[in-house]
Amino acid sequence: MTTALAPPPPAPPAVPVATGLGRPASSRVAETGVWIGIGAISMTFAALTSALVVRASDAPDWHHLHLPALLYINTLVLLGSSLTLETGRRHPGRAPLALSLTTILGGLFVMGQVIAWRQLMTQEIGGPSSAFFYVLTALHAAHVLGGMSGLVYVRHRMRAGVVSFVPYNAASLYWHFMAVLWLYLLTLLTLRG
Amino acid sequence: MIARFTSVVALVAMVSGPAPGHRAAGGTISGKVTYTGTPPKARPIDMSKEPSCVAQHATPVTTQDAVTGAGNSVDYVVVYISAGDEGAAAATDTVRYEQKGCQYIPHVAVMQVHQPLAVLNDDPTSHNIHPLAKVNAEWNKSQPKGAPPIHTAWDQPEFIAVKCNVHPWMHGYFVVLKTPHSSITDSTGAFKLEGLPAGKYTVTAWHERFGTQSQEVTIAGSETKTANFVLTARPY
Amino acid sequence: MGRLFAVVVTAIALVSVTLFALHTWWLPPDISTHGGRIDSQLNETMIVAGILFVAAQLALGVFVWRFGERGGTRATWPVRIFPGGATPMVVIATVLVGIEILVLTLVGSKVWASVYQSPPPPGALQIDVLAEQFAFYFRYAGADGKFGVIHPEKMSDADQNFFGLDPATDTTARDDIVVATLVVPANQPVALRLHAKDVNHSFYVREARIQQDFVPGMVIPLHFTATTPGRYELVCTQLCGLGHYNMRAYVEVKSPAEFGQWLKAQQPAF
Amino acid sequence: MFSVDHKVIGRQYLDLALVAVFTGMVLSWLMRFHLGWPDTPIPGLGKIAPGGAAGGVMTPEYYLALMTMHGTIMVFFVLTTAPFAGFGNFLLPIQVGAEDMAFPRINMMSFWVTLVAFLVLVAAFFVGDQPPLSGWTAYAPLSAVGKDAGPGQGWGQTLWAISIGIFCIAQLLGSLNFIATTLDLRTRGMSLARMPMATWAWFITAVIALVAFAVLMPACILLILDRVAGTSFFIPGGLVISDQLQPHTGGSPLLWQHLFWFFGHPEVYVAILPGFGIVSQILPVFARKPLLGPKVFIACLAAIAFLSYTVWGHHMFLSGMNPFSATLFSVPTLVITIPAAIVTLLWIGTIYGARLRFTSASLFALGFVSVFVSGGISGFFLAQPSTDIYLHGTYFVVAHFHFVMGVAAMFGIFAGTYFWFPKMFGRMMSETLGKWHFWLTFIGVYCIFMPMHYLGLAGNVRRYSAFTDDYLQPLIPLHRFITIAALVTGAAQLIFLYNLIRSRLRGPQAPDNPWEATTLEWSTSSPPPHDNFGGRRPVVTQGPNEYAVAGPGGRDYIMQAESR
Repeated sequence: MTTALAPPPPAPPAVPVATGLGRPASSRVAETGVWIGIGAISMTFAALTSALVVRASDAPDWHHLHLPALLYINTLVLLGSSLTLETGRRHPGRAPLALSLTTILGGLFVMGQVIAWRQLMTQEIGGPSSAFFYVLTALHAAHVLGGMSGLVYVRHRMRAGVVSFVPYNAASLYWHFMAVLWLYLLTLLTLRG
Repeated sequence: MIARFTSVVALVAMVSGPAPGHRAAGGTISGKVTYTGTPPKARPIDMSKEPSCVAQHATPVTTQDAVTGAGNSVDYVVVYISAGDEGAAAATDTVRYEQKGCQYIPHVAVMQVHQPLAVLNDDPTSHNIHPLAKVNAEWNKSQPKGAPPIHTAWDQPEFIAVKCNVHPWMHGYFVVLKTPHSSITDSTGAFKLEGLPAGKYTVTAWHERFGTQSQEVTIAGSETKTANFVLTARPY
Repeated sequence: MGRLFAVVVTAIALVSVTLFALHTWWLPPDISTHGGRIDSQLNETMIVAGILFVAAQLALGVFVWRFGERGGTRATWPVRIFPGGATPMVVIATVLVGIEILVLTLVGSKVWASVYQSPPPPGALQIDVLAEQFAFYFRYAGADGKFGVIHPEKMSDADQNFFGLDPATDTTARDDIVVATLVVPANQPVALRLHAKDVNHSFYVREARIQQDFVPGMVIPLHFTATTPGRYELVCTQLCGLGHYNMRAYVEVKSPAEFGQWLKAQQPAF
Repeated sequence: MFSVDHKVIGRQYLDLALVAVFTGMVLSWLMRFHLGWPDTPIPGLGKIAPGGAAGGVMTPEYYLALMTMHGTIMVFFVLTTAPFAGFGNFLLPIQVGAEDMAFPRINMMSFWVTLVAFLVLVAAFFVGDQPPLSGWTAYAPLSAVGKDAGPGQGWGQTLWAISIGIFCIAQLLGSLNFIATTLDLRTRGMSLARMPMATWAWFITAVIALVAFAVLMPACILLILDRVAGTSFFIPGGLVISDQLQPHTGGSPLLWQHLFWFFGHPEVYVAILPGFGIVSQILPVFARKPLLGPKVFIACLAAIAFLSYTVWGHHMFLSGMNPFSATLFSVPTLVITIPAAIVTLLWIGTIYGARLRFTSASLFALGFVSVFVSGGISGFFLAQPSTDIYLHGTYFVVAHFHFVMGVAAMFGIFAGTYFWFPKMFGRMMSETLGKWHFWLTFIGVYCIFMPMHYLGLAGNVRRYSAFTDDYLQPLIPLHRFITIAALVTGAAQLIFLYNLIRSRLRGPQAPDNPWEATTLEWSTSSPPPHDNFGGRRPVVTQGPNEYAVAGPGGRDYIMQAESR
């Protein structure tokens, strides 16, 4: 098995890493970046939430959505991935393993979401509530994928021998936010979807 | 205006039928289209939003989607050969479709597949031509006053409703046929299909509101056969 | 250069304000009962805004004239700070603009409320307005005083069934009167219901000081009372497609007697 | 080309804006010409657009397409990219004493993504049937239902939505950098209180942009889905368009308007606040005295930023939303004039007692104050629902927003260009040409936009490709006057373009600090080295406003990085 082709290390918005001219990567700027990103992402989902509330009110065509049960399993997977990432942060020796595990769990989560979409497609065709379901979950999944590429990047840097937990912490912050965001979306879709 | 109107109808009849010089050959199917039932009232068209068009009409204009005459005759019925003349040659003359006084002249234009069509704007105002094609490609284009004609053609046979969005009362039809043998009924409901070689034909009469009817007619040599159609009219 | 700037700014301010003040281009005379309040609100705003505008431009011009270097030689006079620093600026702006806002809001919201937040007077003449690309149609209830139900699937320009009526089953629809000119009686309240058939449109009659969007999926009420008989233009002000510029209808205000005659002379839609 | 250097990226943004602004200007020329002389063919246009302008006379839909493209290009690709992304990128890191942006690679991505968005928008001109014509506000359902709604509602409109969605991503990345850089990468001594006014403006603008574009992006996604996936977010049921009953149900057209204007109004401040900062930085330099009330200025910026999120409904007074909310939206709209008025008075007060030097930069800064006042005042009429009843949808609105966010922002861009060009390219611009440019432009814009107020008062409706209504006939001469003014003023911009190109190639060598200014960018060489300060990060000991003081060497100013 060849491992020569390492994934290219993009600088995703998810986990920004300072690479300024000769500036040590240990500045707190990565974390600041993630906090700003969290602000913007929150705003995006707030806008979609208000759109959902407006669209759902007085709409004769709004049917309550029966969420696929798989979503709850996906939720557990995502929460579990947050836990593995946190373990790595507390025990630096296990950090590389934690990163890999978290990435895999993140991948499982996204796969689970895709399967849930397919289940929903067979259950219900069209309908505004399912349209919102697809938009919200797809946008969330895209952000999770961005976070995964960030995790891969942090893992890659560790392999390159850079001993710094700043990007790790920034990545964890983002990843935990993804979990919180998902819990929020699940609640929203259960109550109003 | 009336003179111009009839000349255009004649022109369309000419280009869609065989050229006058070849009149001698073949048989003829002629007849009359009438209706039973109650046709809708012809309603006056209120063009007040476009004063330049109001000025072109001395008497109020009425709708043309169901024009009937004495003896229950029906105007603007397209009678054509829907089967039996496959492989007939296509016409190359240009069909003219004019916008004048915020009306389409003629109300129904018959043309063959790939036959050149020219849409003209004679009005001192801007129109948009919007053929609501389903089989062919739909288009929607403005034609400002004084703009050059729009030259186009249709690829598939279809009855295409034409509207002008700027003047919603403007409404007409492009009838795109495979056959060169077609005729539009006049104000007496009469039609005539000429120059038909010997053979068995399906003759179809189509009206935008009263529907479609067909009958079989066999032509043996240069004879004239009669085919009358009775369409059913509903008031609404 | 400073003097030139001062002269140009002053000239611009004075010419602009003069053309406003002379009413060279101005609103047409108002023909509605509510329009007078809108006009006086507009006039008040115009006066205050005009004063603020001229004051600001003149202050800019005067200061640039007075404190600018001349003839390419560097100015050497001692620099002075505005007396009192930024505080007077904050106070002036807050107090002047604040009072202005307070007055405009108090008076203006009353004007707005009188037009848009009050129900139409009882007995107002009910008229349906339908906006479509690119025309307006108007519907009166006809002899039975009842409007036929609107069925979007029946809407067709080809049959001139602009409102989507179903005369075959709906007898109240048969006598509805549908016309392309809005005819209203003078000095009688008119209550409109705005329907959009396709996209957003807007109802704007400048003489009647009235403007309101049509929104697809919504039926928007609007009411006014016209006072002066005459013929006015109703135009669309919301971008609706290629024919937007040509989307209009006429509004005819007739005396109540003439209006009655006109209504009687109208043919029912079916 | 794919540089991560913020200075290169800033210049790339400015170059893009230059291409965009001349494109947008040519579009406005065509529109203005058509409005003045609707039946006269425009030479060559028939060749460029045989479909839209056969024989050189444009169709109504082509006019609307030009209008849509003009608005979209100007608002997004000029007024956002030039004063904010362009100047901000070049100058913000230098002004805070950083070597680069916080995330240089993200910064680079933000520019290239912007370029992609621009190319997608330009593609809408050529791909498919017709360019989009729903205006820069793209109101649904016209923009959402697709081809049935008429020309320009096919691929062109979809590309428009995609382009704007991409643009949002780019600006989110850019804003993230601006905020993080300002917060974390300030050099030693550069406290928030010592930050230059322009830096403050870019920082606050970035905060506004971050929230605003984060809302527009999902709105664009929903619009695209309505167009291509058959969803009904913005399209209600029972619509009959061109005799076709639409297969949608239950959507809300007002939802698009709410989302769009929640972005749209803050976007106005994204366009104008950098101008505030640029002018507040330039005026003291040429007045040779400190800005009056810098802390008040910053507080006003913050107040405007906050209020900008509470006023979007004033675009929708007549949209059919609840009339009670009109009053609610009217109040913050009027209140926002207080900080704007304070800022204006601070500028005028700064000129009081000054030793004003007249350069192209200072003239444009002074002109900015004048046009901003002119544009701001007319807001009083539109902020009140009662007067908006008459003026909404007329040329009065066109005059208002062109003055306040178009012309004023452009004056800020011009002032910034004349001011920072020596720093950017190490060469001086021609002052003679610059002054000609100023006078023609200053008088020109008043000739164009002041008469539009009169048109609006006479009830002249906007977005009309020709004036066929009876009551508009007497106004056509005024339209012709505006058209001539627009052609002349536009031609004056060619002087600017010539000056830019000529000076870039062979302008005289620029000294490090030609204007005797204090901020950090003037402490380094012109143009600055790759890491901005040649390996030594400056230590800041002064505020940005140290003018009219006894400086070292008999100078009347102290630079931020020197000691008293």
